[in-house]
Amino acid sequence: MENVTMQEQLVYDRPESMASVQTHYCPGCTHGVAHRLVAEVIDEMGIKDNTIGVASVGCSVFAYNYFDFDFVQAPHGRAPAMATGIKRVLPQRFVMTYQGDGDLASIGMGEIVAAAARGENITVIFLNNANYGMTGGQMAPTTLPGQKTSSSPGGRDVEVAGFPIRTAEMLATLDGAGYVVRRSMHDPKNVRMAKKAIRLAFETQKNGLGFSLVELLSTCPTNWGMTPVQALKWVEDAMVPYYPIGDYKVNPALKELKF
Amino acid sequence: MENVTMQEQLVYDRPESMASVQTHYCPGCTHGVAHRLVAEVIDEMGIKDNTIGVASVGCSVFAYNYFDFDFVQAPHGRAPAMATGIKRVLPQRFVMTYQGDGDLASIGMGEIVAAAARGENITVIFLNNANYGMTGGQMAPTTLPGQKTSSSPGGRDVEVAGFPIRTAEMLATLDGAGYVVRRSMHDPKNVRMAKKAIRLAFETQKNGLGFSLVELLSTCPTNWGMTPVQALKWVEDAMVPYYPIGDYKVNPALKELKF
Amino acid sequence: MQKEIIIAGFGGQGVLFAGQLLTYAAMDQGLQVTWIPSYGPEMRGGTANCTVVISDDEIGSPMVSRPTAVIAMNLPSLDKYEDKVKDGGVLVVNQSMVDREVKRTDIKVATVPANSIAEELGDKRMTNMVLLGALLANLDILPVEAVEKALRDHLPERHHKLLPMNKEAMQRGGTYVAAAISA
Amino acid sequence: MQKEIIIAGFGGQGVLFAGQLLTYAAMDQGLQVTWIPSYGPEMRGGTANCTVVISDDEIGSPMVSRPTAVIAMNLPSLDKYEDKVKDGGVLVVNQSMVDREVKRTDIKVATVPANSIAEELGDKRMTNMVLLGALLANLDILPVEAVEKALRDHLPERHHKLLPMNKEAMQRGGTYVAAAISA
Amino acid sequence: MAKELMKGNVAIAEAAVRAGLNAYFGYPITPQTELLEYLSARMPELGRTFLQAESELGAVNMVYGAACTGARVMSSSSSPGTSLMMEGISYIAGTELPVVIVDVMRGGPGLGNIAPAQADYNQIVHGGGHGDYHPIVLAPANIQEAIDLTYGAFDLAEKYRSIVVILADGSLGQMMEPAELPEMKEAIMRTPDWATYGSAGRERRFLSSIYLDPPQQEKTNFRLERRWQEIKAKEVQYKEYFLDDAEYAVVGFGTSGRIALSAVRAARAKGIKIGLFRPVSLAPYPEKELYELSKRLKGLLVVEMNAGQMLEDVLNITRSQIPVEFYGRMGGILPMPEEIEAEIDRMVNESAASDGHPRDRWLARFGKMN
Amino acid sequence: MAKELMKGNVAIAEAAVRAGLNAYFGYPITPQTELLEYLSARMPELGRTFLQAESELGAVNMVYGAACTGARVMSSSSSPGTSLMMEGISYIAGTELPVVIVDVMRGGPGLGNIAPAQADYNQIVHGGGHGDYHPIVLAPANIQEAIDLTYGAFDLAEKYRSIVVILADGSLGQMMEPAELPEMKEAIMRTPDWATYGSAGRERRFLSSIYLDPPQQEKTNFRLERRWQEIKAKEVQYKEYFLDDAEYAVVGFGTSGRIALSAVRAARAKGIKIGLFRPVSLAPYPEKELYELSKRLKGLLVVEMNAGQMLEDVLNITRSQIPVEFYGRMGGILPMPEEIEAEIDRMVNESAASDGHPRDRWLARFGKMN
Amino acid sequence: MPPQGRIEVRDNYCKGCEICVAACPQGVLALAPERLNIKGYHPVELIEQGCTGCGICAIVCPEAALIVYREVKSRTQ
Amino acid sequence: MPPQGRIEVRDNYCKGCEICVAACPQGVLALAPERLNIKGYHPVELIEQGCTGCGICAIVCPEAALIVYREVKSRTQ
Ligand SMILES: Cc1ncc(C[n+]2csc(CCOP(=O)(O)OP(=O)(O)O)c2C)c(N)n1
Ligand SMILES: Cc1ncc(C[n+]2csc(CCOP(=O)(O)OP(=O)(O)O)c2C)c(N)n1
Ligand code: SF4
Ligand code: SF4
Ligand code: SF4
Ligand code: SF4
Repeated sequence: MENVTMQEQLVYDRPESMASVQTHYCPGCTHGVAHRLVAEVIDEMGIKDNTIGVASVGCSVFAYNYFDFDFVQAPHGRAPAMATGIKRVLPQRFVMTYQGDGDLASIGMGEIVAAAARGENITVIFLNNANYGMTGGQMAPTTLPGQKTSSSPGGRDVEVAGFPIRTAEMLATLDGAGYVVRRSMHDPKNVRMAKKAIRLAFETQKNGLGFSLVELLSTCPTNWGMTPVQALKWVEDAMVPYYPIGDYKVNPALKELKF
Repeated sequence: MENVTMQEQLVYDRPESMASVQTHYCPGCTHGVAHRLVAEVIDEMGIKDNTIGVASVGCSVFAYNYFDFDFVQAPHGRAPAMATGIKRVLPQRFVMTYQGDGDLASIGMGEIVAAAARGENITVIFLNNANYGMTGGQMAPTTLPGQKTSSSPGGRDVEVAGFPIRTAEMLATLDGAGYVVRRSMHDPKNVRMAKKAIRLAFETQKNGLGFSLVELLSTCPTNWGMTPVQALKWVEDAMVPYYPIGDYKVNPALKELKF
Repeated sequence: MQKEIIIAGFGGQGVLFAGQLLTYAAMDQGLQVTWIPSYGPEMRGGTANCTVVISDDEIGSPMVSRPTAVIAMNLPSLDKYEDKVKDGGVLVVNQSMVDREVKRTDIKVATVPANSIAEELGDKRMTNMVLLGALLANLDILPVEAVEKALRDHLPERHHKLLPMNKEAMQRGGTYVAAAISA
Repeated sequence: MQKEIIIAGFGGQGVLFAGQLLTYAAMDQGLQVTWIPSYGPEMRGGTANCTVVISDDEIGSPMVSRPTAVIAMNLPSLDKYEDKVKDGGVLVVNQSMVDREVKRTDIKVATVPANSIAEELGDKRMTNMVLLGALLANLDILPVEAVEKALRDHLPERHHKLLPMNKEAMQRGGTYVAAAISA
Repeated sequence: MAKELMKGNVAIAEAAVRAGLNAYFGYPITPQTELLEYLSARMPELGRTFLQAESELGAVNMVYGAACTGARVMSSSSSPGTSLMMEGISYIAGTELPVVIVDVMRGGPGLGNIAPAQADYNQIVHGGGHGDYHPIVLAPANIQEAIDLTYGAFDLAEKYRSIVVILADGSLGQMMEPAELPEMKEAIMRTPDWATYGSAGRERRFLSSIYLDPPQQEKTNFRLERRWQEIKAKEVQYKEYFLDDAEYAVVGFGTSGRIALSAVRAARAKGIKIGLFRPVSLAPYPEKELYELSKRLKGLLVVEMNAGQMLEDVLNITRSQIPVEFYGRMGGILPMPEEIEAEIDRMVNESAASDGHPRDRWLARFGKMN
Repeated sequence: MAKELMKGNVAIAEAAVRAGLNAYFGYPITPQTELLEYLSARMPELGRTFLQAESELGAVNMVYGAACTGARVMSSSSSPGTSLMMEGISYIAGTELPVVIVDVMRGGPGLGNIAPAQADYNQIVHGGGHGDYHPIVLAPANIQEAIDLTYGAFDLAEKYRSIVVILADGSLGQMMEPAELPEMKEAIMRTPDWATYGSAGRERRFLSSIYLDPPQQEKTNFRLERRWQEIKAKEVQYKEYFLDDAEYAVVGFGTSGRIALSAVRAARAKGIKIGLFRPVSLAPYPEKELYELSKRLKGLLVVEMNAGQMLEDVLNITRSQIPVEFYGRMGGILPMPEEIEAEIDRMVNESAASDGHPRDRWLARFGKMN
Repeated sequence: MPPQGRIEVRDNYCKGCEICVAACPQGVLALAPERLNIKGYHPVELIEQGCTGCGICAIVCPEAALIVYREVKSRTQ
Repeated sequence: MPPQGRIEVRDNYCKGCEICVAACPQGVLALAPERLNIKGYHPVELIEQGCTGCGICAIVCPEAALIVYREVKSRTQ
């Protein structure tokens, strides 16, 4: 005889790969979402003991506190170089950098392009929040035209400060790039898509398919002067049109993968 | 009554903007061709007194000796930053950088991307000779797969050293780029096309249409271990297929220009 | 004459502004003055504080380990600074955010329910002014009028409508005069 | 005992190799030795030279301003080094590339039509060996056999067929023995 | 002119503007960022050039380029960013260009923290870049001095075709003090006979730091050394406090110097005959003045916010002829007046410094606890 | 083992390989390039890591990353490239990692030239990066020493979790001398208790140089200073020549030291009682030894290929108790033995050094001509 | 009948950013008006019946502060 | 009849690279076998009749060492 009872099932819990500490991020900052997604993917792939993260300089400088696996912390912009050093001597490990847009697309442009061109088998989680969060909201290479920041008080004037860089599109032109996509974290659907992309990025690395990067549109409610919920809306309304969500380079072998 | 006599007409002479000194380049090195073309364009536009060149570090480090206009010399890779400094305080002057592929696409990648993204109104003459000439022929970011150099003695192994960077294509993804093309100098037709491109690059600057760059496929007979004529052939046979000649970004306004 | 005042609390409690106000007032009185914050957006979260030094001579250190007076706007600030106040100095405590007694007996202590008073006045943001008023009443350094003038001179025009409320807040705080020290 | 030899000429004349050969030979004889070139591909064009110091004691400076002996393979090298040869030293001049007389009289001078001899031998590349032979004949430092042995030991196998010609080149050069100095 | 209450970073920025700053290039870094932020509004408002560079490498080379034209230029940063400028600084020195750079020092090494420190002394004063070169280094101790030194720095730089570094620390950058601002000058664009601004009406010129021929390079090196001799003879700046009858003195620069002043006053109040010697130009260092002073003292206490970098220079200058003691705080900690006072007491009361190095004694006293 | 004739750059590279070098990251620059070129063939042949970085910034940070894992790592460069490593070096020092860096110095400042020089002494020895830190600095004077020092550098680095710099100059990199190579070791990958190589079977770890809380940073600074004290006590290296009965001595390091040896021999041959003191470890400097030596001498001559950078340290150490003279060549010029001999003669024959600084006297003698 | 669910809030992680509040399709979340966590934030809480255990709040939460449960049929023999 | 042309070679600029030799459509250029310039290179020279003054040699020359002339009809009244 069959017995049907209602049983409570766990739908979601904090991933193991996140350390049991509070973050220092501002309330509602989607750095936290990105952290969580990375941790979930690492849990699912079971590679926590096998992963080395490289934190960069920016609000995520303390990322090493929040993940429960080995971490190092790189000089501003140089995370891809440090990651390269690690990956070259430990090719069997998973190596990830976690970088902001000032870090990656301004001071660290040389290193990220070189790593991508080399097809360096690392995974880059790239948070694009359209400003320099940690130092108080200055203009980043990703700041939108007209966007006011503490170093573009009149709004970014493209005649003077130039145009925002679409990093994913640019890096996708490099032959060494195995997986380069842009995702956003402004609503549940996009968060889910972001997680899948992070998974694919790590799968790219696992399968030795070259450089992988997920650009994540992120918020900075504090420096944007918005509530967290307003900030998510601004991502959707202002950032997504300029930074289209999409796959810019996907190694065909990835499409065959089962996991 | 009409009198028909034969009169000798000057078809070609050394451009005025070239200084009357011998270059230190190896025999047959197309650095010399690029110099000549730049000088011709500057003569034709009549902007010699109005131009400031920025030499880089590489075989062309002494470019300042060969051009008859003001010049400065930049640290390795930083010519675009120096050019930016000059252009910002003297916006009415023409500012040109002259850079090799090691200089521009390796150590100087950060600066060139930033300058292009800013739409910096400068002209970049970018010599791609698939190696580091001055230091004795090491691998450059542009070295072709399998190509032997003094630092890739077994031939460039893309698994280890990664893939060559197609710089023009990459920079063309940036909104600040007004004119980004690739040309070659391996035969008369291509030299002529190269010159036109250099002219258009300076016209881009003249008309304030943003960043302009001409990538020029160039030879390094010395380090390639070829005669100058063999080297030209190698450009045609090996380099052009990997680095297609073409226009990667042309501001539409340029098409309207009459000169 | 040299007096050093530390104002400490959570970020957002108006700690830095209260210190600047004091600084302006002292400067306008022709005194030497320095103001120095615990700084940096790189230091997200946690507490904020600033040190104001007022003197009639060239000021040496802009920071001190033993201040003449402290305004502690919350418990962590009280914990941190209670022991540091100079003997015979002044400690102003925001009773609304502190649930313990002050232990020191060798200093003047003014315990002010500043949040409650500010809320009574109708604007939570007045908390710092209430405490500043209490400080001025207990430390012989500047007349309240000097601070009021500084407010007028340095508060952006668009906030001038708040001047009366600020003034009242200081007055209310000024009623919390501590008894002279026993010891 | 310490001898310093500078070999100088155009790039491509085998200047550096001749110096290395001397170095190997001295080393194999158990002597102390240093070889130092004027270096760097960043120095395109112009002249090349190297300095070899041979000694039976720890060598101090690997470069000298007044060498014991100089091989000048072309005119600029003669111009540069003639005056520097130590009193009583040796100067070997490649007559084929030099159209002037040597002025010094206080040194031993061997003037060798080295290019011509090499061409006679059938290989222009032998010029440096001819001059090296002349040096050895005029400077009491190493037996010719030591250099021949060094050639055998350090010339890549695939060039060993050239050994006899090298030997002959040195011998031919060795016939240019300068008279003892008058002064 | 009335005094204004100004934050150090802003005061330096505005002083540069008033000195005729034509162009500023910089990159954000705490605790210097307000300088950049202020200029991001102020320079465009005056029709002058402000550009946030892609990095400190970019910034220093933009300044390098702009300086070639004869324009008055400046950049600023803090310790890690300053390290990134070292190659560029060496090039600028080798090209003999006038450039002003502000370094608002923070705790290090590495990423360290953003609190005030003075541990870039060696890097800035003794050449953190390759090759022999000598920037002029000025260390303000208060906002007025920061303004005055910045204002004068450009003339100094241009007079000697030299780099001038304003070496401040995070607390000076962040603190507010009333100060007077100097007169406003138009943006300055000079046409000295070496500058490259387009060759109309004259022979073309070039500017570079390459001298492939060693004798040419040595000639340049000697020229730089001779110029430095001249600068040493003419441009020394320092401040003295209570030194007339002093038997002891504290030596400190910038913020640690001004903090020491409090300690010196306290010690004086106790009857100790002590004064303060505060070098303002760290390069050229007031060597003669300190040496002469040392000859009439019984002891010196060097106070720094580092592990004793200037200390070595003081020892060298005073030639071990009098006892020297050292007190340093590191890692972003300001020394408190009371701590310095305690060190003064020790120096005065304990018998003359025993053998060994003052740093060793300091470490023996404080290094163990940590 | 038989001696081989080897170029300095190659000898250093092979010595590192034999010391168990696991990974090399570098960027071409004359006069160091052969080191990189040699390893580009040698390392892959042994199945080890060679990577040409995108720049010196890339190289130093690759080395930084690789060192975090416990691997034996090295980078190399020459002066301008070394300047670009300053930020990374400060980070590596702040993270307390063992890393070996080779600097084959050339003429500067700026682009300068590629000829041999010693003008990075201050940059390397006194901290060209920001913050307080102390690399161990070893200066070989011949190929055998270059091999031995490089071979030992890794153990030293690992023992103290410290940077070790092999400070050579262009002529040492380019010259050939016979030398013996040490025993070959396998590529070394350690798992010390601080390394981050994946956390399997243990608690996770992190490595960083950030200490946002000043007291934590100060604690680290004190730890670094204490370690440095230990290194100073234990790791001093120097060479003495003819000093037993000497009345005078020359002090020189690396190539200028070995050149001075020729001059000292020549002077001895004339009957002058002179010797040579050649520091091999520039940091820690043989302070005690030089001081003790100086006490029994009538005069010292410092010879360098720069404008007197080590000179200041020598003056500081000898405490102006004996006359010191200086002779320097710059810009890529090697001092010739005869020139040094002439300076020795002057020191011995002319009356003791007059007042003023040895550098001033040197400039007075030579600076004018140039 | 929609599935039944519930959430647990790890109070000390929550920063009261209200992103989950805005995202909850059932509108059953709000910040606890009185309660403060150790960081001084009002943590979120379930204010009404109706949680379906869809997990959307957890998906958007930047602090991984939420645990989500859902009732499912379980068959035993 | 093809146009008549001629070239002048600035000997001291020429490095004897032979690029012009290879490029000349008429095949009328070659290095001077005996002559050396001050840099030690054999400079190029016209070895035959037939130069049309097309200028192609000048277009490819890396040293700007060539001057090219062509005869044209000139009409005067
Ligand atoms: C060499 C150097 N330059 C500048 C800084 C200062 N700095 C710290 S974080 C930061 C910007 C970070 O912005 P971003 O990468 O966009 O990350 P976010 O904080 O926005 O997440 C800067 C400029 C530094 N630490 N080091
Ligand atoms: C910071 C720095 N690193 C390295 C060098 C050495 N260096 C000089 S030229 C050069 C490469 C130049 O190659 P490329 O830019 O391709 O120009 P080419 O010589 O091929 O024309 C290098 C690495 C240097 N001068 N400075
Ligand atoms: S400053 Fe911006 S990016 Fe940084 S934690 Fe706060 S919200 Fe996030
Ligand atoms: S080395 Fe190559 S790039 Fe340099 S001048 Fe010679 S041929 Fe040209
Ligand atoms: S999203 Fe997370 S941090 Fe924000 S209110 Fe909800 S539970 Fe709290
Ligand atoms: S192309 Fe120019 S350099 Fe080459 S051979 Fe002809 S004329 Fe001479």
